[in-house]
Amino acid sequence: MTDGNGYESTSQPDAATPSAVFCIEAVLFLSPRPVALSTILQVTALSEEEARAAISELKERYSPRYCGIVLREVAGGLQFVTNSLCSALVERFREEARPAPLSGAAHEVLSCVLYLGPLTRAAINAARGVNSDAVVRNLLDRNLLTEAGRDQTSPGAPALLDVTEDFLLAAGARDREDFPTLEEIVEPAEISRVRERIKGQESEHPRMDEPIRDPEGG
Amino acid sequence: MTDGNGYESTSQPDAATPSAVFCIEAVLFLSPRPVALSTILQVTALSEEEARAAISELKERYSPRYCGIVLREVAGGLQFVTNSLCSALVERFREEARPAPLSGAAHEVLSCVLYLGPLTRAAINAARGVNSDAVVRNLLDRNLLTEAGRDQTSPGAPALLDVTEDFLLAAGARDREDFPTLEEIVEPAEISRVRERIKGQESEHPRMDEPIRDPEGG
Amino acid sequence: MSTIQPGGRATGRALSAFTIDLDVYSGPYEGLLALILKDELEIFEVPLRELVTLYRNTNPPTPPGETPGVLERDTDFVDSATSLVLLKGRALAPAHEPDGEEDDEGPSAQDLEERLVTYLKIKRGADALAERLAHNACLYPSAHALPPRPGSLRLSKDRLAKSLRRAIARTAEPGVSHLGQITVTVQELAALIRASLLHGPLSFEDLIRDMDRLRSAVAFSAALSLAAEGRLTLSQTEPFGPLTLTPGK
Repeated sequence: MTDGNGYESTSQPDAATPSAVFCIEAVLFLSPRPVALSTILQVTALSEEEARAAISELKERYSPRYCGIVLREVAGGLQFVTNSLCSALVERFREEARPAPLSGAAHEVLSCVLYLGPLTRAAINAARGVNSDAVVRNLLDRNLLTEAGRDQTSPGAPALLDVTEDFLLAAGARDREDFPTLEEIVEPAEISRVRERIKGQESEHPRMDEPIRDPEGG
Repeated sequence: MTDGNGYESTSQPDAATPSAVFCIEAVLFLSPRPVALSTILQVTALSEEEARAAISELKERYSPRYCGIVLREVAGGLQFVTNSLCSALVERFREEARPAPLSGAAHEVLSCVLYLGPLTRAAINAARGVNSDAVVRNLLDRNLLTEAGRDQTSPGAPALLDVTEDFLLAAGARDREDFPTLEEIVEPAEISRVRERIKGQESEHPRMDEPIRDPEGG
Repeated sequence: MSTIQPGGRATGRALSAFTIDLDVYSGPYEGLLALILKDELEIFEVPLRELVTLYRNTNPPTPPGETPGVLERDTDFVDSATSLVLLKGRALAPAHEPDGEEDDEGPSAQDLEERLVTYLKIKRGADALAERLAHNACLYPSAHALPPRPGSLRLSKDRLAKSLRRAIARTAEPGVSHLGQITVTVQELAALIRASLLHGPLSFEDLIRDMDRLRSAVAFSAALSLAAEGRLTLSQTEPFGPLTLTPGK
């Protein structure tokens, strides 16, 4: 028995081969970040078939219904996290508050880039109708956005911004596709209401200035 | 319900109370050190009886026979560790720490000593044209340079520095000959100029004025 | 600003006593202003309405004339708060994007409709995202990270060779053959400028028309020195535009 670093020398001989499930459990247990299937295959020397079978067994065992530790598929890999039911307890145990959430403006910029992106800064400003440069800078600092290539069709080839792996991790998403579409999120009735309102405005005031909008995403 | 990733809008609200087993699993998962029973009781607000019952259930579930993660009772508390059957795998998965890379100044000092050495500290300063004392100290600490004898021809017989076996190992070289030759790298005229500088340093100016401080520091 | 009366009795509180507690900052109000001015805090993150409410709650209105100093303090606050509104307005104003069609006319109703619908979608997307990020923020990863095994340093032979070349090149004496003899001084050109200014304002371009690069540079330096001494003023109507020297008083 060595120490508190995750090693144990029990009476069982080390030479015995651990099962696929054991191997994946151990690897994920030792990883705060998600582990890609390719890494699992490489480290465990399991076949993809064996690994997949073990993973689906583990998903069942570490499901939010049965366990305080939950296996989730996120940001291109697998990760153990605590069950959301335990969040209050965890914060009490660690004596630390949940980090402050992002501002409304930051959520809007992320939503723009996720759904309409990759986008240039100018395109984000245009979509939101307010200057978002400072918010973008903040999201780049927090590694939730990154520069992914350049828009060669625009003068000066401005950088295109895209969401990052850390963003997927923060959102608990497997990949970019793992989000509901805008059509699923926005009620068609709401869209019609907006269109109607504009038509109404138009008949009263043929010219309208840029509408006032809460920049903080209120 | 969006996916199987723990981001589920299930019927269970977050406010639901997690079971005793969930609580202890989450706490141990978030603590690399053993957690005392008293701490568990305090954080989870469980009664000792409830906690003990949950712990014996967990001991069964996380036993070396059934799981890649093992619950062990160690001095002072409970701790999750990886199953010892997985130790070889764990070692394979374990990443190598990346030692702090060397600065440009350190590379220069090492290359001077390798190609022109063994050299005294004063000769290194002369060869580089900037004060290298701090860099040399750092390289001695890291065992990439060592004192190999003394220059008996100079006043005070200053130490001669040479590269070490660790240096050769880091450079992937069999021996000192296993590098491109000095003539391949530098023009002959340059070589004699530098050798002059070094010699001048040692015979004519045994004490150097405070040379320019190395901008790269170390 | 003094808020202490001759008798020493404290009257209305100075603005320096106004402390705030916001998500982004808590501490003296003046500290907040300093952070914003030093660009250490993004103005767009400061909720101005909350700030004003906080001020009003901490400093309830008093009948006129009852507490000396209050008016000054309130004025100071209004003054700084207005500046913050202005700054925030500027930070949030849409960046100017040259777009011929819209510049004069403003967006057409149809454009506006499309923009608003897109914005509505983004807004709803943002709401969904906020909820999702909040949910995931309370899922904690394993604390059992594996400590890395001690690593070994890797040095590249190629880089060592380049470093040697660099070290040796540094000690070479820099060549000076390309430098000509310097034959002109600032004093000479200052004298020339002062003489020329006797006839009134002077265009810098005219002054250096027949000079070589070195003399032009020295002439500019001389003009700057004379300007610093107040002997002339330099004026330029637009960046990179013609530079005019006018005799000082």
